[in-house]
Amino acid sequence: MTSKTDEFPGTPLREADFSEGKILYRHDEMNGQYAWDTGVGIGSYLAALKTGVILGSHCRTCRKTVVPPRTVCEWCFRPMDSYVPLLDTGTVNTFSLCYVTWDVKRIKEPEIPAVIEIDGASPLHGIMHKLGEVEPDEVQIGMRVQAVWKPEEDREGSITDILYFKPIKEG
Amino acid sequence: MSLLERDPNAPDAWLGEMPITSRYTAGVAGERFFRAIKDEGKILGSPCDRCGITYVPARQFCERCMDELDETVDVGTVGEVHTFTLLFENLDGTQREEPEVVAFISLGDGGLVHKLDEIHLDDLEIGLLVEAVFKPEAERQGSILDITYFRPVPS
Amino acid sequence: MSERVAIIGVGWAGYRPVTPEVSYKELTYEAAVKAYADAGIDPRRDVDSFVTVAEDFIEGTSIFDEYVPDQLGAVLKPVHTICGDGLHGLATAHMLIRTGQAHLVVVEGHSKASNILTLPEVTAYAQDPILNRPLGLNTDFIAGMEMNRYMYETGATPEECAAVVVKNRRNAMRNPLAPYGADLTVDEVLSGPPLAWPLGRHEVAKHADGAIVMVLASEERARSLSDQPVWILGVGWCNGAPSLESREWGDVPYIRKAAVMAYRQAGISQPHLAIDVIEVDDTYAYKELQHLEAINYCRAGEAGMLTEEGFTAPDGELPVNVSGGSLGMGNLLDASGLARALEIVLQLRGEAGLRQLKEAKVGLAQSWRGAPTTSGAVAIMGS
Amino acid sequence: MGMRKVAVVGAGMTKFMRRAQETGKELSWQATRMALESCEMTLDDIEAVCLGTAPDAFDSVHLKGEYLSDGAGAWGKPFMRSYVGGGTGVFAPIQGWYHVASGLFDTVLVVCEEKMSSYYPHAQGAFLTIFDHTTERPLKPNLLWIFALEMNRYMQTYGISKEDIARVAVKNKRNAADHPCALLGDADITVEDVLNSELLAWPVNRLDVSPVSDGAVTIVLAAEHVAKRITDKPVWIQGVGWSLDTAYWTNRDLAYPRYVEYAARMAYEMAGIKEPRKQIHIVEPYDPFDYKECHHLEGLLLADRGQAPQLVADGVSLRDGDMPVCPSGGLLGVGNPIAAAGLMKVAEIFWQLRGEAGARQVPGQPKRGLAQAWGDLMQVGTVVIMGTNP
Repeated sequence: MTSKTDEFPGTPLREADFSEGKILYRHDEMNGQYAWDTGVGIGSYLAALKTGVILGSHCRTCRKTVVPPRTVCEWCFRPMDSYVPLLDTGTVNTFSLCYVTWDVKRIKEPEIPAVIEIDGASPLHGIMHKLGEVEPDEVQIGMRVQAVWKPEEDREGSITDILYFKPIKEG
Repeated sequence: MSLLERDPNAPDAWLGEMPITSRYTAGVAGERFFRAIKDEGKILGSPCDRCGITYVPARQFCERCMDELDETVDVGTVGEVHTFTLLFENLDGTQREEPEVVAFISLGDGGLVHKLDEIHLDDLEIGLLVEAVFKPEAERQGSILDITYFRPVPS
Repeated sequence: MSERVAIIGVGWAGYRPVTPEVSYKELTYEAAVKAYADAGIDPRRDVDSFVTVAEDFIEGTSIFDEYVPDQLGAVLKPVHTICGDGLHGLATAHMLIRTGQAHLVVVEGHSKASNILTLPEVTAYAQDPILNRPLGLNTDFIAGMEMNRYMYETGATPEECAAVVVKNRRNAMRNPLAPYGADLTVDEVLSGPPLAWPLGRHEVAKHADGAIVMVLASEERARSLSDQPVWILGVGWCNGAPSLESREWGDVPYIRKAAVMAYRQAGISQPHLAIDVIEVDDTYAYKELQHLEAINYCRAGEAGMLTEEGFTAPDGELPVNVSGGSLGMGNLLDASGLARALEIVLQLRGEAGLRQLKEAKVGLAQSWRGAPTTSGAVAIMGS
Repeated sequence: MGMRKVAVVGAGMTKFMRRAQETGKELSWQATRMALESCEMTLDDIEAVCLGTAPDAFDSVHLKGEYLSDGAGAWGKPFMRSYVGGGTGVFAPIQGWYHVASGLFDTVLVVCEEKMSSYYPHAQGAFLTIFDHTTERPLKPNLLWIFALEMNRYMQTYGISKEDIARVAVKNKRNAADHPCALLGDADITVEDVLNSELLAWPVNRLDVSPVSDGAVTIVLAAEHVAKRITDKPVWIQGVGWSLDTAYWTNRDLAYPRYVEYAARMAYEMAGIKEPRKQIHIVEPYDPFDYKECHHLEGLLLADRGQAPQLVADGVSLRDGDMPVCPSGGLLGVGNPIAAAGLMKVAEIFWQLRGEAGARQVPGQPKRGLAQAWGDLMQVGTVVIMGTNP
């Protein structure tokens, strides 16, 4: 069918068609504000972060410790048995050096997002966070890192109570 | 359902937003429709010959048979109030003291949703003839707001 | 191919104006656990497919689909979202089972309406961005204009619409699931503040939080798992014109077509004789009347009169919204259709407690996706 | 018993554009009208409509399925929108399949649309809100992060180089030079061009990524007894599969897309396929990023783990190779209006199996093809297998 068709529909525009007023358009913006109930698992996670603890939960059936904590194990669908305070150290599972903002504007010093497997959780169980106090070209998968916390009085029960993870200096 | 308990210090809610910022083209048919309002003070419709319907506002396709509608017709600027409401509520849900009068004004086989003004509420009824009041030509931007409102046709 | 499909398990959590002690995941989990226990199944082992009804801007999350599987026991299973009402979800499960490729399918819908701080502004973003949104109108204007035209065309009165509120909120007092039970009079409803005249503020269902999960099964599986399967006899759904400019303002032809589709499957030609209990959408009071007429419960313009005469009351000839409807139970957003269907299931199983009807063998549930949509569905169920 | 057989009988699509003048409704209508004309059907012949479209944020309309419904041909018809994030474009035909296979409908339109340019200033903004609102969004993650994190993990696990992966982008953009709807076709692009393009989020460079686009695609499905009246070359849906992994994406290994494997196994079983590498002749895996094509070929069991990049190097996945991969030009070349891009892959298999793909036609009269999409937080796989035999 495509072999029989010469002209496909669609009218591509240039950005200049907007700026030069060649076409009609309008802007709008949604006021979408939310207050998501934190509930049992995530509410407790946030409360623990405020005290400088990364909280996980344990499923006895699957013998797994996961983070963030949830009330049900997604694998066996049994209720989780207990909370487990985890360490604030871990291992870089993967990372990126990001040189652009979300709207693709360039930044000089890269942000370094990473998945960090948290010590005390089951293997491959981590959280997303950022790395700091490290040269971009020194970051490696498998690197050992530790959380850098906000001062206690500034913490508000948020994942940003951890500023970033920094490398653990060996020896 | 849970064996785990909620930390008594847990925050109730996490606050956040959906930052939706948008830019919409008027579209192929919208371009024709709004240019006619802007440049000529005309309201255009699109007849579908197959279905015997004249859509207002002008559109690119017939929703009933999917035929392309490339002709437009001027349907005038006077229509009939098909239905209306007195809206006592603002966009954010708060109560208004004085209502906005909003109507669907029949034009061709379609029509426009717009506000009514220069009207006594006692005169307001379904079937009332109203006419479009346009902004001065120099201020029009090719928008539905180039029509300021509809008002009763002077008798 | 399995011709017949049954609901063999139901579970719910809520419904309350607020549910601050649980997250949406935990709320859904509670409903899911109850539904699986009711059906006697293990979701990890037994369920072939999962369907959720949800919308991104309601959740405050883009691609909300991501967050569905864990609390349903659906990880690494076929899961998909329908951006529709709960009855669309039910219809989807029905189709999946009829293909013969799935035998047990779970449908989930939930509302955390209390978590949306700016719901009217989010809803306004469903209006046409070029033609309608620039006017800056609260979306309830559409309901006001519909109600006005509906009354003009059918002769229905404001008192008849208010009688729906009185009935449904009174019904809700006999329903422990319903948060908005009240003993009101028609005068009290009509003397409330105006919203979008002729629509008054007391004629609009308030929102509620809640979650509903249902387990559907093929005939073979239903017979082996359940003592009292509730069979889906017919299901229909339909859309009308989405544009405000080309729709009908006084009528809901899409509900009419959805009902015709469902009746055809169920082999029902005279609904008022064949059906014992009805739950229709009553997001706005006039909608109950309009919807009853569209499903051919009665002729156009008669539903209000029948309501005033008690025909639709729990002790009337054909009870409507015995549960309290959305006016009594709360508007659960896209889970509302599942709430209507849940009441039918409970009535057909004889588990509706104080509000149990005597002869409930066939029931009908109907939904509408709310303003500004022209989207609705009908499901007919039998014991 | 015996399942009802379902065929694709028509297809149509718009150009894929960086920014289209058409509204989303108009794009949907254009693709739909073209699909109906391609099989000489009218809207009256259609019994139900299925719509696929990704986040409402893109078109910037709440309940956008309802908004788009008239353009999709749903006036007065049973209509539903299905949604599995980026996997939607290959899920919508699955939705169409179960509509017909259920016996409720004989003819169904499947329409996929995306108008990403409506999210302004940049469509990537829509992705800010895909992360968990409480535990992740406060870190202000952008979309590139999650791809870069996955790509890095994939490369590290199997010792794959950026050059290995860049060849995929080159292949697809070259293939796209033959696609009349393509946004980024380039017959002369080289591996060096990809490697030297702007570094966005290591290891992702600009030319590793598919472009934000506007567009729509429609296909027409029919039950067996109807399909044979409509066309003498129906293309049959032989198998479908889909699977959704946990939302806790940082609690699993990103090196391998097991959800794609689960979806593929479901589809292979339904299609009676025991040896996919021999029995699948053309593949259109989802390629929003070049490494994703490799990732998905492995999940589809069409390459050993970590070995997919070798398929390009060896020429196997070129258009004239033993197993052409993305002969359309894929998302990297044709463009990525999310849901429409997925359905474009299904349309491509349809055209290829009918021998109607023009300059893109793969040699040797292929008999069976597979289209796959991926979505969510590295989480969902959707698979459709189509063939010239029922």
